Amino acid sequence: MKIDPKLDTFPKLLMNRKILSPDRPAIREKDLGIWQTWNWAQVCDEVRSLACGLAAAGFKRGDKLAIVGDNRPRLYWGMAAAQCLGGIPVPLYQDSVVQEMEYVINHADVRFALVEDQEQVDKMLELSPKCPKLEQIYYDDPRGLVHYTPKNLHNYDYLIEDGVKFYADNPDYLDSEIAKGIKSDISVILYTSGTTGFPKGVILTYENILSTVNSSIEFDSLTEKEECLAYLPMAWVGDHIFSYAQSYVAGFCVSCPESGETVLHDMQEIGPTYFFSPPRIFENLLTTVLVRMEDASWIKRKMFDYFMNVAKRCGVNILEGRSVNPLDRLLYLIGKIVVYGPLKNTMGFSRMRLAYTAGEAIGPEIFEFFRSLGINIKQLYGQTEASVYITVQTDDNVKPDTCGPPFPGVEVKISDAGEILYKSPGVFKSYYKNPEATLSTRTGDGWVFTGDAGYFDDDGHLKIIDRVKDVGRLNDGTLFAPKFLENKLKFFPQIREAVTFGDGRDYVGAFINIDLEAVGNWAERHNVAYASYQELAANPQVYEMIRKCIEKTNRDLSADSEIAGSQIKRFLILHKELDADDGELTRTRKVRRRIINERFTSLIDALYSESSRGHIENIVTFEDGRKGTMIADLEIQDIATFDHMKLAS
Amino acid sequence: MDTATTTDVQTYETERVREFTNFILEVEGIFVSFGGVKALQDVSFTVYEGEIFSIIGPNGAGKTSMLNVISGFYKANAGRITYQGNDRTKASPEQVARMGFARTFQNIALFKGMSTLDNIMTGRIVRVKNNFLKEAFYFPAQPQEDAQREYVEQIIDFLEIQSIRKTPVGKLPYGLQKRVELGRALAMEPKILLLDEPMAGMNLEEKEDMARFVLDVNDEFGTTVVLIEHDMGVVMDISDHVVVLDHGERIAHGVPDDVRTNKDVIRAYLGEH
Amino acid sequence: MNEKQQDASTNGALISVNNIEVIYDRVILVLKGVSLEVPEKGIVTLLGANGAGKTTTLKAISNLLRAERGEVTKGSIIYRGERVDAMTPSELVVRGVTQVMEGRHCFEHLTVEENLLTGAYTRRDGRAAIQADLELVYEYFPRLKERRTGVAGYISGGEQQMTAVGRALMAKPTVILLDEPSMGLAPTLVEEIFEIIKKLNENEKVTILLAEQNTNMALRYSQYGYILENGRVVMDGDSSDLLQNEDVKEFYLGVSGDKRKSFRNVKHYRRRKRWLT
Amino acid sequence: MKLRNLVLSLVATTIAIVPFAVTQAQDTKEQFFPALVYRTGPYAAGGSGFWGGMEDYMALMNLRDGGVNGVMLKWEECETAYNSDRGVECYERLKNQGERGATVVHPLSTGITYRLIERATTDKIPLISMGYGRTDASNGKIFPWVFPLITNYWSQNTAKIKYIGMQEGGMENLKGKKIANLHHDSSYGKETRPVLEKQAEMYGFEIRHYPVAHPGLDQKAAWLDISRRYKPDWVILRGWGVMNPTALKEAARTGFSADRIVGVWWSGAEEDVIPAGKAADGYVAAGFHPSGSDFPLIQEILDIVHGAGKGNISPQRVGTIYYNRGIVAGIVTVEAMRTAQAKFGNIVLSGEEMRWGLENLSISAERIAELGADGLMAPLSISCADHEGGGPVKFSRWDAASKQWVEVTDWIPTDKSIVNSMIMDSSMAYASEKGIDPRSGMSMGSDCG
Amino acid sequence: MFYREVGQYKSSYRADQAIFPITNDRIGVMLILIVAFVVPPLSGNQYIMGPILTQLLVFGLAALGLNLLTGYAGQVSLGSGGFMAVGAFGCYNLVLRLPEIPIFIDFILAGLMAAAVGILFGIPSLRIKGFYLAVATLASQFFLLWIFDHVGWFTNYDPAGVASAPTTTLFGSLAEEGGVLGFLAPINVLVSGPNATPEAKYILTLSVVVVLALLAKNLVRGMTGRAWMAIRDFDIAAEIIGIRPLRTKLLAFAISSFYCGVAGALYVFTYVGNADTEAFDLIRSFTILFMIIIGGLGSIMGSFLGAAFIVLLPPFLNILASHFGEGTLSGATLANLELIIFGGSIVFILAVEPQGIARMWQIAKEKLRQWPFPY
Repeated sequence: MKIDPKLDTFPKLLMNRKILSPDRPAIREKDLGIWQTWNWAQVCDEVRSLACGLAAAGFKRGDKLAIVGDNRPRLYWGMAAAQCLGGIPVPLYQDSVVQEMEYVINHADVRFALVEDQEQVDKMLELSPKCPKLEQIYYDDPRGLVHYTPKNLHNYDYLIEDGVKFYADNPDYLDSEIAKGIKSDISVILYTSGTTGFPKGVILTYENILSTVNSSIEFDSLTEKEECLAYLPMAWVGDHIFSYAQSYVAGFCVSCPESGETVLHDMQEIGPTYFFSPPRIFENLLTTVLVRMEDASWIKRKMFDYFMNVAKRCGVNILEGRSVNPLDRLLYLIGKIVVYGPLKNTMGFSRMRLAYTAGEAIGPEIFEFFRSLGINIKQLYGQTEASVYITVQTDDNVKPDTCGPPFPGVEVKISDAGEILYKSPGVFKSYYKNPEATLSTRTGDGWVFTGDAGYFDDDGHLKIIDRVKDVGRLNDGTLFAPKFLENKLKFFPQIREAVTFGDGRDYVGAFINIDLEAVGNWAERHNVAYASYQELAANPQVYEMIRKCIEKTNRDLSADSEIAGSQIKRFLILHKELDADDGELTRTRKVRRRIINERFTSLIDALYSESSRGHIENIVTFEDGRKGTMIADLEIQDIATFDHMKLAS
Repeated sequence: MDTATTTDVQTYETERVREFTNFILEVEGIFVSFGGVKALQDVSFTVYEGEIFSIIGPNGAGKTSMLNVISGFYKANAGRITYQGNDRTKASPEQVARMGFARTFQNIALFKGMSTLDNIMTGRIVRVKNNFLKEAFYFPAQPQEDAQREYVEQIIDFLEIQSIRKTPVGKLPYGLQKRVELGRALAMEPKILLLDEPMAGMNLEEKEDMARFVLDVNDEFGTTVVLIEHDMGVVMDISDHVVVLDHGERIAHGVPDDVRTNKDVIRAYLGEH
Repeated sequence: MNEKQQDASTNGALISVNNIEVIYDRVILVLKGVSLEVPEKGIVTLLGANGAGKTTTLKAISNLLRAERGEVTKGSIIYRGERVDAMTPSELVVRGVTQVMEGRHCFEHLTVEENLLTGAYTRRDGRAAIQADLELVYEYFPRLKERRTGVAGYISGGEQQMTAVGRALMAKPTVILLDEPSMGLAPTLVEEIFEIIKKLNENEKVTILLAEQNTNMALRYSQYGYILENGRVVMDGDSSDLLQNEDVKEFYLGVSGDKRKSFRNVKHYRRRKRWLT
Repeated sequence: MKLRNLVLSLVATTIAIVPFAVTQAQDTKEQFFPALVYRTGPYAAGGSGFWGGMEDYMALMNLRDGGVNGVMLKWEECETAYNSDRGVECYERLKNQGERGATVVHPLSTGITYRLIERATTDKIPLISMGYGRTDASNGKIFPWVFPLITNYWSQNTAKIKYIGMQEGGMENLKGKKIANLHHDSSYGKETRPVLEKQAEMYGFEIRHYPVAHPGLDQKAAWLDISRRYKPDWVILRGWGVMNPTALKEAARTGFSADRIVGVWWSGAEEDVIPAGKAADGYVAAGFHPSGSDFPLIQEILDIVHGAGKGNISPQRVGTIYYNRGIVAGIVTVEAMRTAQAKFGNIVLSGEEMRWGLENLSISAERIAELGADGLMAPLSISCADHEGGGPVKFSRWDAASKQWVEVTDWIPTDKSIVNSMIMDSSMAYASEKGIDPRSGMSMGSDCG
Repeated sequence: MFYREVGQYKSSYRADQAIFPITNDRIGVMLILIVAFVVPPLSGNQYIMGPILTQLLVFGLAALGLNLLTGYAGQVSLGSGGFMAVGAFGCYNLVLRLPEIPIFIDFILAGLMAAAVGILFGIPSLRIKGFYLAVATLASQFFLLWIFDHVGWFTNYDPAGVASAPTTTLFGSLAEEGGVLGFLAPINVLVSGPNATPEAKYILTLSVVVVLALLAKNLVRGMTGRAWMAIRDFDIAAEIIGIRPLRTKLLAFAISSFYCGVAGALYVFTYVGNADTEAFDLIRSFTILFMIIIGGLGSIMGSFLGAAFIVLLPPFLNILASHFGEGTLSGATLANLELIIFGGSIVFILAVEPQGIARMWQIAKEKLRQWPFPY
């Protein structure tokens, strides 16, 4: 698809959509029981009114509009409206606590906020005394807000009303403002959650985003016929690119689910053709499939196992168009009718043309499972700072353990320390109000440090090992890549989260979080009584099960001389689930090692002592924000390790 | 699990300003008896338009009988009921419904064979102009049906029961059934909502939810709510006025704070509790 | 708490429910592995929200599930060391397990006394013994004696509840499974009923398994409690401990710190704490 | 009960249900007869008895003679349960079976006969309603495919009045007499009301009708009225199935003498009287054939068919009224077949050819004797205009002690003079309502004009 | 298993409330309809078209009528046979006396007559319920049949009380050659009487039944149906939300009787060709009640499934027996065996699924949708 170079901002693209494909659906939202749909013409008008409303309220070029809430059409329109006026949308994670929001709103000099509902309004009202620059708060859903009196709090409809009036009085104002926009303008500021310190505001210009988006549309031949589900946080660059930028450029329709709990069901209804997700969604889906199959009748289970084997044997080859013997092809066809098709149907994957997984490494088994079903799922390596795309797998050459070759227009190199660097038109302008960070991340000639360690394999595919700073060495000098080990462990459905230790130590130790759904289901089937996560985690049989998983990992590790030395010697199962609310994980569920090191010191020490038990006391946060103390006494077990030679013999 | 609460999330709290001017319902000197048993004796009270009004009293005090008289099920032996200034003492339940009264029952009176959606849709029957011939040919009736559906969806959204929209109500847990019944009543766009123990058999969390819904109905639709409830906490928190019955007689009538301290009430109802 | 549970299985509880799973209509999973113990002559209470599985648990024990298209698909229920899964409700009544259903369920066209006598239907020990027990019931429920000739459909809710409990007593039960005795009753009456339950337990040595919404009452009158959520036991402990537990206070007693929360100030988006997931 | 058998039969069923055009390759010539039997339901005795006789007779032909002139007889049963809808279903199921389709159909139920008249006419399959069915169908000009053979309800009724007249000492003595017509309240039961009324006018007796609702168990009120208030001289019992013994018992209870009750031939089987016990003693019923197994023909059947273990009914029931009615039906059917064969050759006959056989059927006394059925039936002659043949009626009295029917009259001829004009009126009314032109010419050289 | 529902999202209430919201179902039903309209006539098999399919359709329609009343509105009736008779004799007289009217309008008029009678006999439903109402409707059954038996006018004074369908054409006599509507003559096919082809009769019946079934579905999914179900499930609650009990019940009686009436007319005109009151006796009423109990109360499809069970299973067993049992068992034993199996399967169905075959089908469908998962 050729994009008109004059359309160099989203507002211009949007206005052009009204001419290009006014009647095609632009956005949908499951609301009041059906998929409410707006076509491009309606979206255009809505954004126009909204922008005029903002203008009437005094929103000026360069002003920031905070966007907080679940994926809602009106919030997306808010972004476009701000951009129309030369303003900058600043989407925030909707589940952030007040303190986190307060930081961003102050740091980004936000004057206006468009939020979803009472919950977010409450947060805004709570932080507003400490954020003097925040002037106006608008909300989408008036539920529960009847008696709210603050003068600067208004309904979205109020904004539109003002906008309509403003437009009648100043019919040319908006068009001229849109025309003023140029490609080097700031398009959006996205705050990265960051594993340490305060979040950083990544400034992306229209040029950054549009250049990568244009390449990506060409790369994957995206058309206006794609169906896409917007369910990831709006503050995340992935959602911004896939649900906003690409949609505006390619003209495809984005669907917003009813609520977080209904995503899977909504996905089944919509049947996206284009899908983006971090690996855990795929992991969860696979776990659900396996768990539910366990409860199926004997015949169905046998059939499932048989055809999954067939798929394992030939599914990927069929997907990638390689030659497959006719019998297998026939069996696969039958399997498609009785197993793969129905499975894809229940997962909502039937129409999937292209799926991406990124953010973390995905388990090869999980990856292969979906590919063998005939779903074209690919891996991508990207960053907010790069407007996502760094390396992407191509359709015909997909390897489960790499991230593919560099994306068109992106240069990638590996530093001497093993760190990955890249350079591309999508590279961010700077961190907002943080020149030091900008300097330390991007070199003068445009190379950006990713902080990830990796290397290119013989085919030129990038392989990520871990964060550069997290790759360490055991005392005997063996390479220790904690994330690599943890991912290997997390590929077992029973293990939800794992944290490994080893840098500067004699051997590798691990904390394990069991997967409550998978292990709970197992417990029910084996008549193991448990009343809580804690109790289940402490069960000796569960310990035995996890020990076997780790043993298997060790056996795998022993096959590779490079890492054979980093086999796991001791482990314990944590009494609580690691939680973003407690700061142990990031919002995207990455382990925060520093916090864990601080918080579980006593347990780590126990791992590296002779003791068979470890004691812990710590504070936890509940979902409603309250805190409590947890005390636990946990068992620590040793695991067998394997010699590199022994396996080879 | 050993946990301790340390802090609470601060939330924005609002003060509701309540001013009432018009009576919507006036109950005067109602007597009801069943074969010699006197259920209600000379009960009078008035309900303001837009308020939350509670009827409380011990079991057997005549609360439900009172509600049945208001909703037209029982005919009062004597007395008068005035609605918006008009005498409607003799109206039948169905007429009362069409006037703008909706009620829920203590023991849930849902249509068990129908889905949540259909149950709430039945509440729209009073508001529909379709006849069966139009419906049989579907298309003539369809715009109406869509409009009704949209209205009902707002209620479903309001009561947060989207996920059970198509579930047969017989399969729902008790708390949700109560919510669906409230939904059906709301679908009638009532002026007065009569709730017979909406929180009976609920735990605290569910009571909080239900209280929230009652408050929201009152706030957002301006519906007058007449409530029978046992939980004094709920009644005192959310009511604007309270009438207390005992053995079919009115023993107190007023704002919650006055009623709470009324000697008769304490003796008859609250006991030492 | 896990130790406590393991102990209970060895000390010969009267009823022990082991990890049962209940599916309704062949598709809806209601109980997802519930285990509990009821010691002889004890009062044990099941707490939890509506739909948590309290009633289902009681019905699983009394085997009334089948009537509602439910079945126990996993786990076992042991009463006096004997598996009762395959018995009919009436066989269980003969063995001393009687359930008082939620919502009272009196025969509304019969008088109070007739209602009570239906409870003795399975007994074979003669008219005199039954008459004696009838007097006993009246002793506990003097209100019923006053109303003995009243038709059950026209007595008050509290009296109906008493009739239902009295009827259960007429079967000379070892265990009464009591479902929501406080439902729809005024506070004084609730207190009265619980007092009677306590007396029954003390004087007649009747074991009681109680399902209640009224957490405060239930914990005050019972010795041990289980909290169910979403078809699982999420917490259990001695009732006195549970009463002091901060979470129970917060979520079941409505007391936060020392202050009672006002119903007016509950936010509708309020997210709830869940013990599981 | 082997699984394989079950599977095979399921397959066979499927084949049978779907395309009926599929016919088996046949080596032998087989004439096909649908058997619309009823072995269940309240009238099972009639259905099983009749078909027992008919099938035994056909079996005798096959076993003794190797078929009729070399054409084997083949039949297939279809259970109607005396239900009209199922009768239609059976008819449709079986009508195209066999090499040239169904030969003739004996519905053995007035209801089913009515349902089938138009269908058989369209399908060109003769419908034999021997002693039942639609009376005015005796007019072969209007009902070319329906054959109420031997004697129809109205004819029978005239014989009955004649019998009563005989008992009263002459028809002139009927004047002023009172007759009650106790009938099944159905189209079957109501059939004779017009003729009775006409005869009442003619002979000056009084007639009163007493309809009895199906199934006829409740006759108390009717009999009280008959015995206590109306006090008729005679009662005509036009019952069916369980109504018959009930009537006799009620009569006895109210003190009405059984020998003043004259039954029609659907009220005159052993099954109708035995349950009434002594109450039935002396009761007289009409018949177009007697009971008994002493006839040489029946002895031969017992010998050859039952002797070979191929009987279609328990031997105890051989010789009962219904059984013998089946034998007579067999004789008439086979003789018609022979008649047709004489014209068309010894081939498997089509329905049309069979009709020619029926319309030219003539069974003389000699032929009857030759068949070993002397006394079992009266001589019979059918024409294309007269599909009845006007056969005479015989009356028998039930002897409760010996449990036997005793013939009390010889063949009493029916009163064609009354019946014929009525048939003509009724059938012409039907023809005009339906827009049927009376047959004016006959195919295959018949004399109907 | 065959369900692929992904991507079938609804963006309007109309789509969401469609009769068959799932595309697969829609395609399936379309296919069934096409097959039903095309295959039997092409096969030319009279047996399949007549006693099998037409009978099924006629009784399915009657069962549907009763199901509207009993299954949806909760009013038990034993008068369906009587209402069928009203339709049958009403239509017979219309055709006989006013041959100008097109036959399908006769069907409607006959249905309206039945509806009027239905309203009359529905009046007691305001005060009585359940078994008592069943008994009251029983009276209508007896009364109506008595009238048709004893008032000769209804059967045009036929001596045996048999109403025999005259030869009729689709558009009536006015559409014959030279008539006012003569232009319709080429398509004015014979639809009843001896010379009407089985194909014409079958297709007419099928069309009438399909249209009426569709209308019934529309009714029950609209406010009318909801009002009925409300009355059925909880009459007091229904009244409290403003439903007028008498009006709602009488409407149910009227529409139910309308359907039964049309079924009765079809019985005479396109199925058997003639009828007397025996065809609509009490046993018929009971049979129709059995159909909806076995098929499933409150289900349009259940009415037809139940009719299929009651109407088709006996002949199927009979055919099975005649192939299987030939030569091994006596005819009487086989006949009784059929009855035993028939009765046994009724008990079996009701024991396995008291809510009838329709519910079984629904569960099976749900399983297929969840496939390969158990839930």
